[in-house]
Amino acid sequence: MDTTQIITAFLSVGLIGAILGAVLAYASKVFHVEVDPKVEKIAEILPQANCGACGYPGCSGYADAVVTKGTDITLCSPGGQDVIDQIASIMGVEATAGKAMVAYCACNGTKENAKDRFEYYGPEKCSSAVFVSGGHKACDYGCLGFGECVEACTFGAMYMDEKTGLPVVIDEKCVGCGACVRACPKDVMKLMPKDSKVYIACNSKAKGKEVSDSCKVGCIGCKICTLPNTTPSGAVKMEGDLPVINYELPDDLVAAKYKCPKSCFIDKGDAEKSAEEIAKEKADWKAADAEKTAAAKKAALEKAEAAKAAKEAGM
Amino acid sequence: MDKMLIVSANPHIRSKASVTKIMHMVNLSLLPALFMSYYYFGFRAIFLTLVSVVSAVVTEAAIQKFRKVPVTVSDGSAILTGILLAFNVPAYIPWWIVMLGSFFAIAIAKQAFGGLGFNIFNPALIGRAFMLASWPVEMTSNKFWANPVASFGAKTGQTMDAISSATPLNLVKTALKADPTQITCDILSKANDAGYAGATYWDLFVGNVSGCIGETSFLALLIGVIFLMILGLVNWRVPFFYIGGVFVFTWLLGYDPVFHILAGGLALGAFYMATDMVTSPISNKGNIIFAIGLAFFTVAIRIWGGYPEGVSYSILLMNCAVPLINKFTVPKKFGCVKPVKAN
Amino acid sequence: MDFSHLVVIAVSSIFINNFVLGRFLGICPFIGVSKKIDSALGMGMAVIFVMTLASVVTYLIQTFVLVRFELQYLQTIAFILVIASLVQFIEMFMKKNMPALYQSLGVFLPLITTNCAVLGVAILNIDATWADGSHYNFIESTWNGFTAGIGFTIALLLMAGIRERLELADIPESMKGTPITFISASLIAMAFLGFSGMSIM
Amino acid sequence: MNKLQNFTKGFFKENPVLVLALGLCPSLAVTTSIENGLGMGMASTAVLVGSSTLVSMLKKYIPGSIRIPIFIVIIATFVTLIDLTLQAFIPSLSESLGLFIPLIVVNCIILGRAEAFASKKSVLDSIIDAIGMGIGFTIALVLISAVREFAGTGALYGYPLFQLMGIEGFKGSILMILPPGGFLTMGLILGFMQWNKVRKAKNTGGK
Amino acid sequence: MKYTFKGGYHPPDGKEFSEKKSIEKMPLPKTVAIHLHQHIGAPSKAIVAIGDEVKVGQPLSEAGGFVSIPVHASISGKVKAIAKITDAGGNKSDAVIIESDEKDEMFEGVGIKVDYDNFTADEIKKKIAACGIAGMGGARFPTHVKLSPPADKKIDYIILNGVECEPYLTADDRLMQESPETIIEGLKLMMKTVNASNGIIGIEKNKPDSIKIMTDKTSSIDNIKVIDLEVKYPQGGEKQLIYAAIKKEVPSGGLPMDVGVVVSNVGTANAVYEAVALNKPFYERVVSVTGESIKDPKNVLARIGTPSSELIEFAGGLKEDIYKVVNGGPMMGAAMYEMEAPVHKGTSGILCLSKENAKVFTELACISCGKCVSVCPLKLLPTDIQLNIQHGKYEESEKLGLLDCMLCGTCAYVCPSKRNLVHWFNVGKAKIAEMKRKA
Repeated sequence: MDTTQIITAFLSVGLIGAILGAVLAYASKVFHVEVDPKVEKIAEILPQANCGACGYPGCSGYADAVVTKGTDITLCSPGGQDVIDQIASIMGVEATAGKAMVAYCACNGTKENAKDRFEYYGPEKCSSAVFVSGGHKACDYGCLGFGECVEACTFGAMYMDEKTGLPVVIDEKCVGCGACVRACPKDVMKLMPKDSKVYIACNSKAKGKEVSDSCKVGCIGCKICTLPNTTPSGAVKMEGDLPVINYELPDDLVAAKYKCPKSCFIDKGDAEKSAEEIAKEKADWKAADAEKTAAAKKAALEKAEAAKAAKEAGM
Repeated sequence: MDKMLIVSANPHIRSKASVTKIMHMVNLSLLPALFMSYYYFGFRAIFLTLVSVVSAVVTEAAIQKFRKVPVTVSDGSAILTGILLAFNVPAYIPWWIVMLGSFFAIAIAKQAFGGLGFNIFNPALIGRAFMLASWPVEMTSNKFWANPVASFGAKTGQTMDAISSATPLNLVKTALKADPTQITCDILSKANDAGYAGATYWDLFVGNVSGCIGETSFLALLIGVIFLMILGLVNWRVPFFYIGGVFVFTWLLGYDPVFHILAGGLALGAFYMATDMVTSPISNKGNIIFAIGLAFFTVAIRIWGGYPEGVSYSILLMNCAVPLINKFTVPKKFGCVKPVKAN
Repeated sequence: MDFSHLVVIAVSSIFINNFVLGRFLGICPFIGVSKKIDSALGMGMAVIFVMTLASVVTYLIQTFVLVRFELQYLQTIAFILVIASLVQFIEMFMKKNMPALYQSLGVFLPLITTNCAVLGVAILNIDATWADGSHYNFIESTWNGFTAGIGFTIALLLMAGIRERLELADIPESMKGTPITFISASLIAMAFLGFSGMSIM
Repeated sequence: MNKLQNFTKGFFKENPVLVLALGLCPSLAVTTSIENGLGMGMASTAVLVGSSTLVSMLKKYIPGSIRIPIFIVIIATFVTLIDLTLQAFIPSLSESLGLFIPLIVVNCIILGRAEAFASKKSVLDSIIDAIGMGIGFTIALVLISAVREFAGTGALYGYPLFQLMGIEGFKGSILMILPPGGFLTMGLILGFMQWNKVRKAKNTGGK
Repeated sequence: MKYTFKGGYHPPDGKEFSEKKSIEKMPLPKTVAIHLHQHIGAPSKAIVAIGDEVKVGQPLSEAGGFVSIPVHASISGKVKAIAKITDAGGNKSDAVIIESDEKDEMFEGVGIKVDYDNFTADEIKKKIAACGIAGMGGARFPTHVKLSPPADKKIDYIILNGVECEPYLTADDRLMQESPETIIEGLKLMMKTVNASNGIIGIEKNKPDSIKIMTDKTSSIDNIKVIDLEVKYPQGGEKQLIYAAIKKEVPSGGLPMDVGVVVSNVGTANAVYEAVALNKPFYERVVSVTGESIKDPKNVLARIGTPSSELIEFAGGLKEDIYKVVNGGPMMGAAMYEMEAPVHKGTSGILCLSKENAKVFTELACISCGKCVSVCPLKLLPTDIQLNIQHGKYEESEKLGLLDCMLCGTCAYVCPSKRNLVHWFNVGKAKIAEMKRKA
């Protein structure tokens, strides 16, 4: 290979490059169009492979879609997690720092506990089932058990318990996004703080008689849980015929849990304990409570007697 | 009431039609053709059909078991795929090829897409295309093509070499390549000279020619499809426009249209494959476009293509286009007229 | 100028050796931009446009620069440079002067820079020979670029139609998304095998 | 991320073909036999390593606005080098890979790594990343071509296994080495990987 | 000339159970539950209190807006409660519960003949509204609203719907045979109200007796004609009936008045006559109690609010094989799980079906046979719409015309895959409505 050839090669490629470069540089000035700076920033971050894996026309197309149409930011597979994080920081869509929440199922109407009012036939989806006479469960507020919430969960944090026919939330995986809450046509799924343990597993706003007709474990609105000696902090309040826990107020709710005649208060801690342990705890608590009540009664009695005595004395 | 009532959305009564019934009726309507294949090609035809059906059914059941979805082999659709696939192979092809073809048809073309109703392509034809591309020698060479045995007595003791023959279309193709100016009628007589004795239109019509085991008898397939039409299970537009289209195109190009209609797999394709409900368009207009496309590609492949027969490929090609056809032939809604101005 | 050559080129590029289904060129956009019929159509049009233009430009570069200075070994570099710049230039030009066209067609342009079908057609134009050993002339090259683009568009549209329908199917969990797309592509390619060995001469 | 992870991530976790779905054209077109797949993988790896190194070295001097054309020129240069080398030393491979050697230029993997990694990280990291990704690409190609060669011809790397085992009469399916076979193999491999993923997710999830 | 529309299907009609049975009067029920919301539009507001004594025909509520009508006491007695009671659709809503005093005393003025010849259109409409007349074909749209088209819409035709294309039901058939005069008078009144020049009575050919009687009775009237329609479901759909009668398509999303037509049920015409001429509010209607699982199928004149179970008892009770009880016809009626659900203004039948006829099926995948497309009276693509809804693509389904769908159920009837098309359409319609509310 002689030098002239090298020089020709060098020159021609250089010349082509230079001409094209100059034209492009000029064109970028002449044909400049204003775009959202966010789009440009995201386009900068994207790998510029223009592979089309995201389904959009090239990296800038995807950047545009993210900014203007709010497309999912996780579609860039060549970029990987780095890119997703960076886009997230530009778009400011990171999970807002608040109190960590988890979802729970506010219904304990298992196949055993809750009655059906008819046999339902149709698409096996909750949102479909509510269209024929409001669902097959005798309770108008209970879980229908087709698991649309489980389908809605994108984090794999829920599954259907085949035995009970109710959804179960895996607390460690749940991020509290509320997708299941929105998916449930009966508003059975609700959110509670991650660090709290006790929740109310009933959603029925119906009157006591109706509830006990349709479900073994439905809240009958007896209001025991709201009494001051059950929850002195006042953390449980009645809203209509259903008690609601105010998680802001400190209370272990143990008394409510044991006093509820329908066992509507569910303690997540119990899941890890054996049946004997739970029974023992309950017995212990009952004994302690009985003692306490007895003492209180005694005190009240004494007080009454003292009052009586004082009264008598005053007479 | 002690008994719980049933509640579901309206309507509360349903017609007696069912997918299972439809499929079994179609299977039933294929019996004449199966009988003719037995008559012409001997027990081997029945054997291959059985291999194909069993393979299809077992594959479907196994995959559904694996997917943990209800096993629906009893709906007869796998049986239908098996029969149609077997009808598309020459009589002396090794049986394991048919088995693999049937497996491929069900596994890839049907179950991978979610099973009956979701397949884009006709499974039996995908099976055939798979076999044809994979083992072209076995599928097309003269060695495996059988002349019709034509009598019950002769069905045993035949050896492969003694009965091998090329299909009429194959002969025509070979002859055409040698001398492209010939038109088909002449070639047919030439083909007769080349050991394809005495094939008349009548032979082609009843199926007394060599070919794939189920495709040769136009008559038997016609009986079957008329049965289906009486039951209202087949849309007459597809076969009519398909065959009509082939007639027109071949006639325009200067070939023998009657020969092209009677020969090859056109009857099987037009009556059974192209009318497959799942893989054909929904609307009537769509079906007509579909059928004309089929005719065009069939004739194009037969005349210019590398394969002697274009029916199966043209159906697969038009299968690809069905979603597009459906998209652009949405029927006009009732009431989508210009609003009548009140005076 | 032989008219039958043009027919042969068209049939070959569209059906027999379809760029996507027969030659494996432009698979990335074929898989990426085939989710919706609308965007598939836009992409297809853009590809037709760029392929035709790239065929023209690369043919000129090849004849008047590379062959003249005996620099054929620089083909790859020169072609990709020219194509990349061309696409970028058109994109900018369209964005400014034809915003409507840009919205429907231009947005797909960046995706085409790295579409191997474009570079592929440019190289094929140079490499391809007729039976008598002669190469494609200018018009044949341009026509080949145009019809190859049409072939690409047809494949893309068929795929998009099928994928829109598959959206409504109960595809097995493990097949959903890319796997079933490839299998569909495989079956379409199988149907296109029907054209193999086709000769219209 | 340490250097070892950086090196091995491309093998399976972020395999460019099987996970990221990049560089599909060569993975389907040339994988008719293991020999071709291996050759293509190595050629691409060489280009990837060369261009990544150069890009990483020059990253400070490349103006941001015209970086893409410059990357392309760099890549194209290496591709031309490889092309000429193959033509000179392994003409048979060059022949069978044909058009797809120059088309390495537009392989999304190479440009993608140049832009996403090499233009930001140090030279050493870039080389490690490039080699890792290249090996991942080669693994994918060899895997696909092994499946296709075996199913298509009954042979592996040219050794006719069936005949060696004494099984006659069974022939491979030629379809597998035709274009549909390429798509099919890719679809089935991806499907298998997805199935595995779903299965794993189910096992770790649930209870 | 054949009077019919394109599409549709004729399911076995099962009318033989009750078509020969003349209308019988029900004995008075002990208690009735009268829902305040028995029509399309705003619910009515109760004007009685617990403990009030009410008489037959006494208004229990007042209209809650223009598109609203009052309800009236159907028996005399005492208001026992105003509570949420399960209605025929299975939902709980407010109802006035009246305990009978078994005297059946009329409210003052009710049932007394008035001379209505000189009534103006507005007076007639007011009367109709006050008497709580709603469409008796099942849709229950307040009749006075139908008869009040905007000033720019000229109404040329009143079409009376005597088609009764729903299988099993025979209430309209019997009514036409037993009181044709009142129906015709009612039609005349309606024509007068909207100043329509023509009246058409459409009857399906499978009711030859009704056709004969109505033809005879109208032979002397120039501008009223009776037409015999092909037997095909849903011939009684408003738009289909109009197309069959005058070959005009009601525009998509439009109303019959857009083509200058008002369609009304024959029962409604009868009720209009009774309201205007006899000052009789809507407190009773003809109900077919039929089906193969009822011992003695009947057509009965029942008071609104009577529990369905009493109607069933009156018709001899249920057979052992009872599987499904439907309020309305088998194609569009609502299945009930509780037989106490009261008769409402749209209850044209109480249908008791056996398992053999009302069998439920597992849904299979659509095989694109196109049956649903060919029978759809609105020429929609039921299968595509349904698949789009199932996969959450509600916008797509709307584009395909989901909102035009009238849920007639013909598609689901013929579907060989037994897909629950109508059920999905309900889901889709609700989702679209929800999306529109949010937007």
